[in-house]
Amino acid sequence: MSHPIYIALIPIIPLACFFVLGLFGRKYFTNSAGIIGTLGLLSSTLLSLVTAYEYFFVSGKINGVYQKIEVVKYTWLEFSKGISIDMGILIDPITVMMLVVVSFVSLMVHLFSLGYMKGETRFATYYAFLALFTFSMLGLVLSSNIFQIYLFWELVGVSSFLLIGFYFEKPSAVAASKKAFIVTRFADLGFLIGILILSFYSHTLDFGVLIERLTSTGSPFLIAINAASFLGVSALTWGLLLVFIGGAGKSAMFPLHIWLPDAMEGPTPVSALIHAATMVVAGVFLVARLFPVFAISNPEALQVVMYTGAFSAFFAAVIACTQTDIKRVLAYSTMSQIGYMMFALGVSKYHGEEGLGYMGSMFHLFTHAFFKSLLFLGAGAVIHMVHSNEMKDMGGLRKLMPITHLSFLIACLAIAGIPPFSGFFSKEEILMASFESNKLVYAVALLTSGLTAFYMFRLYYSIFWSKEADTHQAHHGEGTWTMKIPLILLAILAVVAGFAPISSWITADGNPINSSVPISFSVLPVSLAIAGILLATRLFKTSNELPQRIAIQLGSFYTAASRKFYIDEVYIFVTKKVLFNLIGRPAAWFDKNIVDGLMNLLAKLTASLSELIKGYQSGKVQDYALYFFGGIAGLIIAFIYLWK
Amino acid sequence: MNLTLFLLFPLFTAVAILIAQNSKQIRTIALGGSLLQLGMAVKLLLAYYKERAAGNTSQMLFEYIQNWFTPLGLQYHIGVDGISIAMILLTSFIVVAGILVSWNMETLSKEFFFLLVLLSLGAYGFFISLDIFTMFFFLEVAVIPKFLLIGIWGSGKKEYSAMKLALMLMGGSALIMVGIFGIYFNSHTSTGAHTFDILLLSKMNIPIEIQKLFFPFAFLGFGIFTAIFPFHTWVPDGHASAPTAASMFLAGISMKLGGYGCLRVATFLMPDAAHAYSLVIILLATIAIIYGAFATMMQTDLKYINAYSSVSHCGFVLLGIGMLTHTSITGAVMQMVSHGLMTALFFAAIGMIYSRTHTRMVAQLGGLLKIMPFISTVFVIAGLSSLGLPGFSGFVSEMTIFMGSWQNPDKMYRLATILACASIVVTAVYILRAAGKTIMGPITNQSYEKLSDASWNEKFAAVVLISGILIVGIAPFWLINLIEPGTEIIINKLGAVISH
Amino acid sequence: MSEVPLTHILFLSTCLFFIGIYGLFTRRNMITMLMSIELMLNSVNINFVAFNKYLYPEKLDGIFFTIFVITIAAAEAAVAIAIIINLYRSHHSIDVEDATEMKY
Amino acid sequence: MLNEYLQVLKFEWMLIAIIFILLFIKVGSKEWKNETLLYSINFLLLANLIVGFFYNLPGSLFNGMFHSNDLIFLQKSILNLGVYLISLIAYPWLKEHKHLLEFYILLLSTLLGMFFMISSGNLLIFYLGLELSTIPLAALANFDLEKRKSSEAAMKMIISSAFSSALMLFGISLLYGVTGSLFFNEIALLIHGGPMEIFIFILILGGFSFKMSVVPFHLWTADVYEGAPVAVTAYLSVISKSAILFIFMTVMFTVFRNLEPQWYFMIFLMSVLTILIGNLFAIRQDNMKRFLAFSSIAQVGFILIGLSGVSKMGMASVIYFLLIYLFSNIAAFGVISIVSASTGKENVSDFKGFYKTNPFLSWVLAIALFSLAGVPPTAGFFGKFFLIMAGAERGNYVWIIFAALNMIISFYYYLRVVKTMFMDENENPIQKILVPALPKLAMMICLLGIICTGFLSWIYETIYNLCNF
Repeated sequence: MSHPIYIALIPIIPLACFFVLGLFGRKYFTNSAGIIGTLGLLSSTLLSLVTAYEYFFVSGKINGVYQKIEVVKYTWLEFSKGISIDMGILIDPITVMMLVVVSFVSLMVHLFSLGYMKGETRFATYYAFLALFTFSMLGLVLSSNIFQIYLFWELVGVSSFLLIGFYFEKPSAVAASKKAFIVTRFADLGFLIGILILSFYSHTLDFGVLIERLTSTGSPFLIAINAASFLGVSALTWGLLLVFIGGAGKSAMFPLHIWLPDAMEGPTPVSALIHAATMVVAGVFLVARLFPVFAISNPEALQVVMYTGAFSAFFAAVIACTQTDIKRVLAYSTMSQIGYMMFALGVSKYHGEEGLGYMGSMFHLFTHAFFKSLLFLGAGAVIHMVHSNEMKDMGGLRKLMPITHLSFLIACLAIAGIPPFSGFFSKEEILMASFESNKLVYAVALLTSGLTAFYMFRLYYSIFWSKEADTHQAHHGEGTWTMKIPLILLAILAVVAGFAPISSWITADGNPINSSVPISFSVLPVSLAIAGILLATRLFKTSNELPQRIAIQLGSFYTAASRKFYIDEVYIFVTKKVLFNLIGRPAAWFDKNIVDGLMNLLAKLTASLSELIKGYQSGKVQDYALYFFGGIAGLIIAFIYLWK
Repeated sequence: MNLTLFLLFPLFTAVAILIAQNSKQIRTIALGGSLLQLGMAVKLLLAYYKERAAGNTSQMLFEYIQNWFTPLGLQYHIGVDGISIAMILLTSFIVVAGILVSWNMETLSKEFFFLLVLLSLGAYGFFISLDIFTMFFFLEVAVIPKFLLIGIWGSGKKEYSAMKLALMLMGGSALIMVGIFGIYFNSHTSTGAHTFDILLLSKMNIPIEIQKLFFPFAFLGFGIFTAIFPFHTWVPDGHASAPTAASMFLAGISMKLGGYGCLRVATFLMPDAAHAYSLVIILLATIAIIYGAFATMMQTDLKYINAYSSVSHCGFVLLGIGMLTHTSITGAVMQMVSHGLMTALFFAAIGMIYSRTHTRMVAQLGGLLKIMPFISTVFVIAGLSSLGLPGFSGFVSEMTIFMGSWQNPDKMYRLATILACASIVVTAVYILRAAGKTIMGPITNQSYEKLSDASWNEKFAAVVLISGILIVGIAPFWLINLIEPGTEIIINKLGAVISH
Repeated sequence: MSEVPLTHILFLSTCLFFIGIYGLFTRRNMITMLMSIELMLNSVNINFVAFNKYLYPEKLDGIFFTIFVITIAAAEAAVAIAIIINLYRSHHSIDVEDATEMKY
Repeated sequence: MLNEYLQVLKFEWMLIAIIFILLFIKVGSKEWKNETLLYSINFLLLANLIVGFFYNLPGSLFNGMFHSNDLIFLQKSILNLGVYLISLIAYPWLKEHKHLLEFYILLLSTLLGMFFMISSGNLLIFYLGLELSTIPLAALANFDLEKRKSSEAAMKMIISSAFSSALMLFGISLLYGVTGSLFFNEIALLIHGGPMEIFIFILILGGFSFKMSVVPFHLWTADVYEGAPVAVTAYLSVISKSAILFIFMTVMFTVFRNLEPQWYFMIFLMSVLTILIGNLFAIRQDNMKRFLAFSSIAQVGFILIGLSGVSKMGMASVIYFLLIYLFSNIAAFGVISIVSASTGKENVSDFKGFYKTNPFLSWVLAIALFSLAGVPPTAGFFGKFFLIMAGAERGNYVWIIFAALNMIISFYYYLRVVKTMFMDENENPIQKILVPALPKLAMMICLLGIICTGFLSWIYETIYNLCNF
């Protein structure tokens, strides 16, 4: 069952678009750039759909188990025997799912941007960047080699940098892009060292071989890597944790999440693509990719993943309740939802039914991609109309933009986990899995889902209800059809995606599992969600001063939450004060004064020495004769005393 | 093919420049000559592949030996292996670009281009020689042109910088001299005479205590050329004061002379001492990497930023050499190539900006991307490549070095590797800081708005260098296949460090 | 009458030599300095003659050398005095301390 | 028999002939124009130089007092070449000078003295040659009669050289007393390193060191170089120094062969001192000639290194270096003499912006200085490299490292002058100077020498093969 090469085209088409638009866009395709990009992406979306069909229904399954299939493999850079970066394509359930998600959402964003970014001076450049990002993200999910994934990892990072900083004249945008890049870069450092460790012991960089060598019981590599330890922790744990740090950085897990809210400086469609659906789940994808190693050989590391995810989920939800910038609210909700996926992986095991968490996580990743990007696009439409991100500038927009309103509502219901919307199903699986393995996490998850419902509807009401819309906004309409179509499509998906038989497709070990959740179980979370919704309705449906009063009641906690618990301040302190003032400045000073000063000092010493002895050349011929005589005497003395 | 042409062409070019009439002729001749050399270099590469394909497995190809100062056993002995070919290619790329960016040099253009060509002559000679004496000769040939280029056409406190650079480099070569005398007088050929011939020397074993005595001189001497801590201070001042082309040559070519020498002379001929001192080398290299990176963070002058980052990047070269594993040494050579290209590109971009805005202060620049998109893009590309972005050369070489370094299982070496890896974050910080302030952000100075974008020659130069960077970055395998046989011999001589 | 031993003569010549050196170091007058140099040369001559007579009487090397030394000393004195006269023209003094323009 | 006297003494005869021709012209009633005189004299010198290469008969005369062999012929030819070049660069200065003939007569007689000194096999001849090469030089130093500095320089020179030769003579007399012979080869056999002999040796070494201006016997050098006319300075720094070094090598390697360990030690001390002091003083000088004086002192220190490796290689490298040194130094002095003859300016600071007005002269001076500093591709690099190489053969690396580090200092002051010419701004630089034909010729020859001597290895090889060590 050889897979045809068209899979390779899926990333290559966007790359081609990037080069075309990037090199000639500004001159030749100033207006047609959008169309070109969209068409290009349309084709790769179709290709990926075909791939999915091929894989899931035709060729992927061998005697009931979905296989890892390596389509292409091409040695790109050989470090030493066996250790080489290969450019390869690895097809397995999660890859295929990611292919579909990435290409589809990206297509939607392309489409939406046609209207949203209309009239931008750097329209073509924008599409070039989008194409670049799509290429790198697709390459990332297709990677068959851990170093290859790192490579695309970096590319994704830089294209996100470029897109966040797209409005490069806005200092805040520049700062945000820098922050995003540097924080993720810092996390990538962990990833890199993790790769170094894993590759050193497993003598390979290829995913298949790596996983095989580090999971099969009694393989010499596994023994070696477990034997080696540093600070009492085995090398394997170190490796996996460091890799996870990389993932946490991209997926904005606490405490590496600070870049995500600021990243909203970028154009809203970009946020929808990168910071909701695709790049931010790369971390989850990475952990899922290495899941066998985590689950089989090193559950300790998996514990860390679980707790990090759970905490981030809750933490972000709390902050989200207090934010007033709608995109920031969405950003924190994204963080919280990714937290869900993470701890779902954390609670999961490898084999059979125990792999429910894994499956749930992937399921949630799938559904979340749709409704979250829908939310962002909706927010984009709103911002496009109101020209502001602040809730206070909004309200009562439901009449002005019915489609947006409806789709937004659907998305909110989905994320809140109300049946029969997609979010409900995936969330149920996750809750189920955590309930079975870890009650604490389960409790946190429940609480978080309640909070989620609350803040999402807080958002919903304060955009579309609360006060009456001021009429002066009426004149510009809801936006072009190119902006509406994606909303509608995504809304449909947000409804139906939940019925996709993910459980029979994407599981940890490839065997389909039965994932039916008893109604009795789902009562509690759903009712919590409804409670959250009702609370939000009470507070925000019509504008009243209750929220303020509650805020005052909560007092310092509320302010702390609204200030994002001062994490940013901590980072600012560390970078500005510690890095710059305590290391950078002294280093520069040391170099300027000590090291360089030493060199100059030598020169000065020589000069002053020559000043010192100039007196011997006194100009008196008698002194010369004297020194002459002294020289002879000196030679005699030196000879007597020094010569052995 | 005849390698002596690599000396004759620059020589003829120089003479032609001397007899040329007006500056137009001069620069045309210079460009023609440099392009010819570029062609030669490519031809050499192809010829090399042909030879290897034909199964010629000798260590050096296209050898030519001619006795010179027979009583002293000096020879004019030339030949190339993959490493030197890589270096020659690098040189020819940068020479072309350097001549292009200084196309509009009007003041004393004759002398300027003459010195540039002389400098390239020195570099070529250095890379093709297989006799330490001629190597040393060409190494020093390259010094005086630098001095004059900086001192006459430079900016800022140019005399000081030129003098400092010349003196420190001369100090380096003084140390080298002591070191190579040590090698020479402890070498005994079959006839009992002494020799400077690298190939002969590599066959005989110099007693280890002698090696331990003279390795520091040789390595430190060459190290000064490649900005080893704490003898790197000539780099910032020199690069900052130099005219654009000279900065490109300095950072792109002449800092590589040092690394090449460290590898070819010090490490290759005194392997035992290399083992004995490798920890010291690692220490110095790591300091240079980290501390150079942090020092860069605080710089306010674009050229200083790039100069300090060069210190940091050349630290990688020394790190790779000091790690003594096959991969790391290969990585070191790749890093030389890639750093040469990207730092030259960076200096070119800075020069273009400076020639328009007449300032290099980060604080005074801003929003250039709106005014001069091409130059800004070049700047960003240089920056991204120097912070090791995949697709550019920096990523490949640095990753190779990291991989190779990690193969050295000793704890200290691991620590050094991690610190070195950590520097890529700091690199990101200062690169983005520089780019964010100058390229992005609001336009600081209204007078900039009517500035022009790059002219054809500048575009040409940038394209040459960028293409080099991309070739290495996208298709590294050809480079690695080119280098590996050379490094293999070195590593065999070194004896295997524990690695798999 | 017993012969004067060589050592006496050597002693004399050495004294003469060092007196010459002393004079050269102490006297400021150039002519006097020349004279003290003559003293030194004379001590050398005494040496030569004495060695020749006492140790190697069979050859006359020492004597010859002495003659040459005397002539050369004369030449030297001639040139030196010429120079000093010329110096006097410009400096109006033959005090060696006054001719110290060039120093350091 | 007779033609032996002719051929073995050929160089001397040639000089004597020229001197007599000049004397006749002098006493003759006819008035000659300076130009014609100069051209004809330079032609004579050129002839002298060329003839020097032919019909050379090795042999020894006056039962060994005077001997000569191919190496000595080569050395004499080198000196001839130097004198020719110097007389070429002296042209602009002598053109106006009224005592032109005396200048040449004195100059050539000193050269004659040197010839005798070089090929002397006997202390008497050696002494005579030495004095003959010294006393007229003092007169030459005073040749700018009206200049205060000139006469002061001459005074210093004559007094201190008289003093030094007196000391040396004292040593020679004692040596005679100890060994009873004046012949080098006889003395060599009779010396075994007793304390008296060491004392004698030190006295003689002092005399030599004075001539070579080795620290601490160097103090006259700077003043005399500064005061004397440029041509004379060049002559002092190149010709007389080379001559004395030639004979010094012979004496060291033959007469005091048995004291070799002792004198190696002393040479080591003195060379270290010489390099250091020479460099330290040279840093501070502003007067060009004075600066070159100190730099030449430092050079001698390096020469001693080469000499100390008592070997064929060492001997060859010293002679080779002296040849290169001759070219470089004369080129430098040539530029200085032209400038001082036409503007009277001799200070480094006067040369600011010199390149703007006089590119050719600046390049000549720069290349000469590079060669002195030992920077490739100039020949100076090879010269210095081989010197240090010869020294390094002994394995005394303290000395080598010291020398190597001192080279940095010397680079500083050489480059300083280059910097002044090429980089410093100056509102009223030295005007454009028209270089006459003869000096230009001299400079061309020097440049040719500076560039080629290094690359043409056969030059070194011939010297090496001639060295009868």
